[in-house]
Amino acid sequence: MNFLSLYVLIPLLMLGALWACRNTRQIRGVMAAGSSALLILSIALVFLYIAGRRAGNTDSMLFTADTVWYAPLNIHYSTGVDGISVAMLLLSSVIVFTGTFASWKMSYQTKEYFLWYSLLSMGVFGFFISTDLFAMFMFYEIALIPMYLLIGIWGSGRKEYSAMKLTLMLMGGSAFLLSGILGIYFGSGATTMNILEIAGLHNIPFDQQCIWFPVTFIGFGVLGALFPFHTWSPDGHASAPTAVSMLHAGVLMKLGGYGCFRIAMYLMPEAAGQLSWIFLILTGISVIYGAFSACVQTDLKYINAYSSVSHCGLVLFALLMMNATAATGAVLQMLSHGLMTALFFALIGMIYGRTHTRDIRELGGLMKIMPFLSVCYVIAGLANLGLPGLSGFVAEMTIFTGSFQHADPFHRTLTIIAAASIVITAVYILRLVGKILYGDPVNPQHLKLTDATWEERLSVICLITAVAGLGLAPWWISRMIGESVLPVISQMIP
Amino acid sequence: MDYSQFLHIRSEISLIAVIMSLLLFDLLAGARMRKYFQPLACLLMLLQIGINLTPGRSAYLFGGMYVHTPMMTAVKNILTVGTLITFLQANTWLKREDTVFKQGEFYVLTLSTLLGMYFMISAGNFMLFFIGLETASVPMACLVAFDKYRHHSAEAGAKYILTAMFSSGLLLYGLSLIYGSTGTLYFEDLPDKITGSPLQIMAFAFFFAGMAFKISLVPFHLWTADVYQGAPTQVTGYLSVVSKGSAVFALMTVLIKVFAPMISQWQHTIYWIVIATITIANLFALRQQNLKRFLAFSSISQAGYLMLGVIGGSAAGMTALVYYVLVYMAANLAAFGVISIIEQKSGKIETADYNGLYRTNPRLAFILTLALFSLAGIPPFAGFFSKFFIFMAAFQSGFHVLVFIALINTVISLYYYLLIVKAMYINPNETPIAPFKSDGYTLISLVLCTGGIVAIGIVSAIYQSIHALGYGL
Amino acid sequence: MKFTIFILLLPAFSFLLLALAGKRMKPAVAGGIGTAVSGIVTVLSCMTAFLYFGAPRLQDGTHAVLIPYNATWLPFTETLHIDMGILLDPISVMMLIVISTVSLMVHIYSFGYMKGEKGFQRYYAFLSLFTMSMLGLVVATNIFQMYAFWELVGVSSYLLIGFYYTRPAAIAASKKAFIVTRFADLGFLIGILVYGYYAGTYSFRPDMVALMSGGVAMLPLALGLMFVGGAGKSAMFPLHIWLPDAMEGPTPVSALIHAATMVVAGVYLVARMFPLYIGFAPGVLEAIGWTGAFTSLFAAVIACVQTDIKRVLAFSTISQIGFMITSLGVCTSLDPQQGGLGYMASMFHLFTHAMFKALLFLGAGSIIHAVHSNEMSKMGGLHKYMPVTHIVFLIACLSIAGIPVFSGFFSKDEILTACFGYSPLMGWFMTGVAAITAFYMFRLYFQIFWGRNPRYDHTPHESPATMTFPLVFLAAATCMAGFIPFGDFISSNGTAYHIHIDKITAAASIAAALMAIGLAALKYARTGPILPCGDDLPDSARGLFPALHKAASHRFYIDEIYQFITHKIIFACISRPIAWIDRHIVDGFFNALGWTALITGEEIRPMQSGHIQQYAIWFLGGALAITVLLLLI
Amino acid sequence: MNIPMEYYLAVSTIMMFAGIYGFLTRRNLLAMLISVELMLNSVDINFAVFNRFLFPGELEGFFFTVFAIGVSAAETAIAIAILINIYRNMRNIQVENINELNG
Repeated sequence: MNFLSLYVLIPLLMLGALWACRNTRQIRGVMAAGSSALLILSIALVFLYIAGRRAGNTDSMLFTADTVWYAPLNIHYSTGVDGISVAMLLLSSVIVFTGTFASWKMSYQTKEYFLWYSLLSMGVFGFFISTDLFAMFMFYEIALIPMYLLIGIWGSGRKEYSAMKLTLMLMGGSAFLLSGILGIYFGSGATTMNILEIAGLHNIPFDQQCIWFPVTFIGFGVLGALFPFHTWSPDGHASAPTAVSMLHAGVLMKLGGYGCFRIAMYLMPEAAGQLSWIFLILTGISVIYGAFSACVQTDLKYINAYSSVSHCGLVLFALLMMNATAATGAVLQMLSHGLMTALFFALIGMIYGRTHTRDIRELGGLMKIMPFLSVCYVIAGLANLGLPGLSGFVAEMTIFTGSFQHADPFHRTLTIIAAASIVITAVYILRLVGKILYGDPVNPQHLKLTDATWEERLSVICLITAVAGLGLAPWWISRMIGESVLPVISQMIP
Repeated sequence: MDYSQFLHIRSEISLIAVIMSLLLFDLLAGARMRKYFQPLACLLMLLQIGINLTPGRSAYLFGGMYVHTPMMTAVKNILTVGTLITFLQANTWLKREDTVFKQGEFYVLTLSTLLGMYFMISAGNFMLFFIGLETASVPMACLVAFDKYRHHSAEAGAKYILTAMFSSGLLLYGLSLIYGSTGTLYFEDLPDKITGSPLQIMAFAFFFAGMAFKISLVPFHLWTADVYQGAPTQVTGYLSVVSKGSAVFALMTVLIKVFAPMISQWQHTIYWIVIATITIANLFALRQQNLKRFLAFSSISQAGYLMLGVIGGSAAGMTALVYYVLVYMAANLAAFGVISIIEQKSGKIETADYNGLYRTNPRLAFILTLALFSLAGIPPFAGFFSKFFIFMAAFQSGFHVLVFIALINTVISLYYYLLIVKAMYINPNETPIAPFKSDGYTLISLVLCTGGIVAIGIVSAIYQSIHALGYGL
Repeated sequence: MKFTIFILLLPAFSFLLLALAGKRMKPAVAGGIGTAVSGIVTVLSCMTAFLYFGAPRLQDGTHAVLIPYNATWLPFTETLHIDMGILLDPISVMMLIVISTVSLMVHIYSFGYMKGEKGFQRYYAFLSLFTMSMLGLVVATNIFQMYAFWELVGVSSYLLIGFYYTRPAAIAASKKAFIVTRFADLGFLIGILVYGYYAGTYSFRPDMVALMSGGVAMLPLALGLMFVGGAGKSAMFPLHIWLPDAMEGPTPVSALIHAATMVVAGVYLVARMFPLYIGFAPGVLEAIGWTGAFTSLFAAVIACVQTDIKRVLAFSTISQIGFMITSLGVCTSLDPQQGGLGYMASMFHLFTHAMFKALLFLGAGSIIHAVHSNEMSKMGGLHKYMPVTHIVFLIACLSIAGIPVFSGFFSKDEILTACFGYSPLMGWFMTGVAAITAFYMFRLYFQIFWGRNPRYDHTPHESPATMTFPLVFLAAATCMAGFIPFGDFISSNGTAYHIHIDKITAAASIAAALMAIGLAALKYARTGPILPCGDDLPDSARGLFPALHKAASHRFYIDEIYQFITHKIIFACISRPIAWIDRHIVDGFFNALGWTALITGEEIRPMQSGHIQQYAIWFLGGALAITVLLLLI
Repeated sequence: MNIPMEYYLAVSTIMMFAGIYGFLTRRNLLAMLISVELMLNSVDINFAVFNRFLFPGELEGFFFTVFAIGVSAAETAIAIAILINIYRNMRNIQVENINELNG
């Protein structure tokens, strides 16, 4: 165990402290302190990591530590980070931090809400720091189940249905995933569960890979909104409370992409090469299909959820292109999509909290009523459609450039189709912005509403800063990720 | 004769001593002393656990009639802990007017079944095995029919005893065929003579059916739900955990020891039975309103998962199986503990009655949630680990598709477990169950179970100590 | 040349400052900061031009290409990366002058025009953003940097068109502008990707080694796709539809973005890639030329029948950009003496057009400011009320009509010469379009300043000095720009080229223009009886070609076609079905799985009948089934 | 006279299946109990016969029979106790009446 375990310990401490809390003020104090601590830890980690690389450390993972857990089954609690996980940890802590402030005013069963919230974040962090198949899977599932209660209790709309559907579909995915993990473990000779060691062994027979790769990929793909397993996402996001949507779309869906890359593709590169075309078609469909679906939705959250389907499809799409540039783009896209979709959901939550409707037909002229939120919404929209200077551009361009390095017509066509999504994205984003922000207020009741409060501003500004920071100065993070995808990519290119 | 052999059966002897002392206490204690019945029983159980924990070594006793291995002692100990927890939970129920005068019978009958299980597990001969099995099941019928003024209890008792007799008739018939084709009933000698002839196949099928009845595998499970529903809740808990666990372990030892030459046959059988059990039980559980009935189907599907540990016939499978039984015991007894205390205090047992429970009785609701999550296999609770390990064991033996089907079924099971969670946390209710205080014994049992649910998985020492016991045949 | 970085940084800084301060800053302060920054940028640009062109030429007679800054911004692969930097060559320096000057004028002008508007600070913030992006676009050192700023100008255009965000027309127009150009940019992006792959770099000079290994055949495709992006920004047919609608923005914005600077980005793009077009894709270049020619005619015809003065100007812009594009397209070699003249002519026209078209728009703004309407029918006889505006507007009209002395004559003459050099057909065609240009411009001029004199609600009056100063400045520029020895600075191969007027071409075009002006005067200059406001003008063209007139006033139904494609096909036939399929088939499948389980669970409950004997039958059946199973295997 | 083993086995098999048949068809719980007893007794016969004819030197089968008889007696005792209880609760012991627990 090393300092990376703080990522699990801090949420654990938060759980304990929340348990002891007596009133809302204490709860808020604990959450603010805990999430800030996580954010500071992540920022420190970024610096430590970069310093470690500067110092010439060329291991594929830094800060590795290993504690034997279940010796007979080769299950260890082993941790380590590379550029990708550092980026994901940063993303997660930013979103946990902002999500805390976005749900600052939570009044119904506050303590329970934050308990589950902290448990969820523990799962997320644990997943990203782990390098052991079992531990990863465990943290993955820890992150899934609080979702049921968070949506079911604190959600809105058809919350029970959505929560159940989301949980069951994701658990269905994890059924695939578990099979895949077992397949990998036994396929590689059942000597270790450590990803790095399995990758080092590189001994899973090809015919077994051809079974376990699709299984694992679908397992993670369900969470990564792979067509046609994405249908939990619109309902789930629509019903979830603000911070949960943020965390779910912002971080949890990234678990899917990260897992596909780190487990499915890293450990079974030959099968990935052989079978990528199937999933490329599916993800290609996701990209376009999500974007088109978003065009005609009338619920703000549904629009964003379909947009997430499209963008997360792009993540998997890029990963399957299997070259360093596209993979870097995929990670950047995870980062970028995580931040901007969290921003979106935060804003939608804040608007919904005031107007009590998310139907775009009942909204209008919000720019006049709540200028701060509206401007931020426009910024989020622009980030979503890939405006240079914001994060979306960086990620998408890296993906398209990377994808275009394949010269065959199949990959080319798919790349062009995927690139077409940026136009459709523009269509639905502008439709939305034009409809709800511009124009005159449609509902006179809305004129009384107020603009954002300080904690909402804090949360939103924090996210915008991250989106713009990534968009304006992408080189360092792109390099950091680019170095880290190489070990994985080099496995795939014989 | 070497009398030191009796030292190796000290578990059974001490258990008999416990039974005898409780009988005597029941007989002799005055009215004022009777209120100490429960503490006494629990203390004696603790003593029994202590005796079980004394280190021993593997031994073949009494000419191979009785086998003793550390693994078996561990299993017995797990069952004993389960019994202790059941005793703790029985407090409120046994204080009831119609049961208070016969609480001695409850302890003695329960311990008699436990004794039967001890023998069944340690049997080295089909005769001892059969006697253990019957000792375990005959008093169980009395326990099921314990609430004799309650119509449902009597009906459940009748169903249990009649189907049990029917199944033991068939099991015995199978045993007689085995005896006829081999000429011996000693486990040691049997494998050499088992050839897989049609007669032996038929014998195996009948024997297996009889055991499957105890474990309640589909299609031999039909009594389960009715009996679980009708029996007093404590007995149901005991039946679903201790009785089932012992039967699975005993079946595994017999399959490995006796039917080793027929391994492909019984793997085939279990393969289909597991699929049928998990799927059908899950489908049934989906629509249950009565919580005891619901838990009955849940326990049937859990039995299917238990069989995943058996199917490989490997050391990993056995370790995973014992571990699974332990974890399952903690979770299921926690669930039954909550349900029984609520039933005793409010008389409500339907899912709909649990709506809004979290508002009135948050602690109980929380414990039940943990228990259900553990049963569903959600980390970080122990159920996740036990499920993972048992899947791993089955997977290792090459049953990939079976594991996958079982995994898909966990999704269905998650659905119905979540229905209960949903009822407690989400569903609105005008008249939720009123807040109440639980008695101290129940609280202790629930704390024990909750501790188990949380700790058994994360603390790897427990699994490793079971693993260290080895194959344990 | 290190100071050039401030040309980009200052507007960026000003944008951030104004955007973050928002309403906390007084409008005057915000405007002051924006204008001051713009002024500094203009000074810096002029300094850059002075230093750049003042520096001695290289031995081959060209100006050195300077790259004072270049740093990798986003690495992709070893060879492919987006750099951010500053590239100075003749055309980028020229563009710096154009953009900063017009921008400064618009900044000053807006003080008067936007006075008292809500969101004054926001307006200046957006102007700064636009200025920064446009400057970044022209100094881009590589095609991807260009694309990035290209997108940014698109967004600032979107924001400025939608400045009056409560007006539905403005919202729709901004959306349309963004989406249409975005669609075109998709072509640009794919073009860039193709280019990057085969040329092995995103810089403007392809890696010849990489290119020769199989990429030459793909380069025309890449360049053609890039032109699609250019066509979108520069409103070439059929992607022109957004530009007329974009006039919903404030008029100074139209002057800056939709007349002088952003819309010529497509021209600039082709000019930037010109060596590649000539070297590898002459066929594409020809197609570009014809596209430009057709667009210029098409837009000119529509301009003749529009009644909104800004729309007339918008179509006139499209038509003039068509001239520039044509001029580039007719080039056949890099040598300005032999078929490369069009390059210089195009840039020259870009320069002069920026001045006079900005002038026209600002003048129109001044008129609208006075009359409070865009409709020509509500104007007339304004020469009495607005003398300054009248004079400068006339200058601009003469310039665009190609009357000598004014700058438009010189540049247009070069274009026509280049067209004649390409083919007589193209030459006469463009001369005809030039004549139509003169006609509709003077139709506009006469209807506004002469003609009938409608009853005004309040007497129009001349605009304040903040507005007239830019007008006068630009008018002066329009008068003098033609005498700049443009060819000395810019030519297709970089060497000095001395402009000489081709007398026959000039005579023909002047004659045609004069005839057209005469016709317009005949038709529209009559001082008739004063009619009540709102009456449609009698338009004799309608009598001559009723079908053509109707089609032209409906802009040849292109908008309707787009409307049909977007709403009827994309929304109704793709998006809605997909959304339906998602909810009912894909999602329905998973729901059906759940329902099947639930229904099966309900249906099999009779199996659990409660009858012991039935249980026993199952039991026996199970045992027998196992026996049979085991016996069979 | 030596009766061959098959004769005994035939009897025991017939008893077994008669017991099963009775269990499945009788409507009275007591009759069902008797049928089960038939099944158990057929097993006893089996054990004794196998021991006597196939493995004459040993006593395992006989012992098993003895124990089985004891066990079945215990079972019957319990069963009858429960049936009496049923009778007390429902006033009859028809098998159709004990199906309240179902589904």
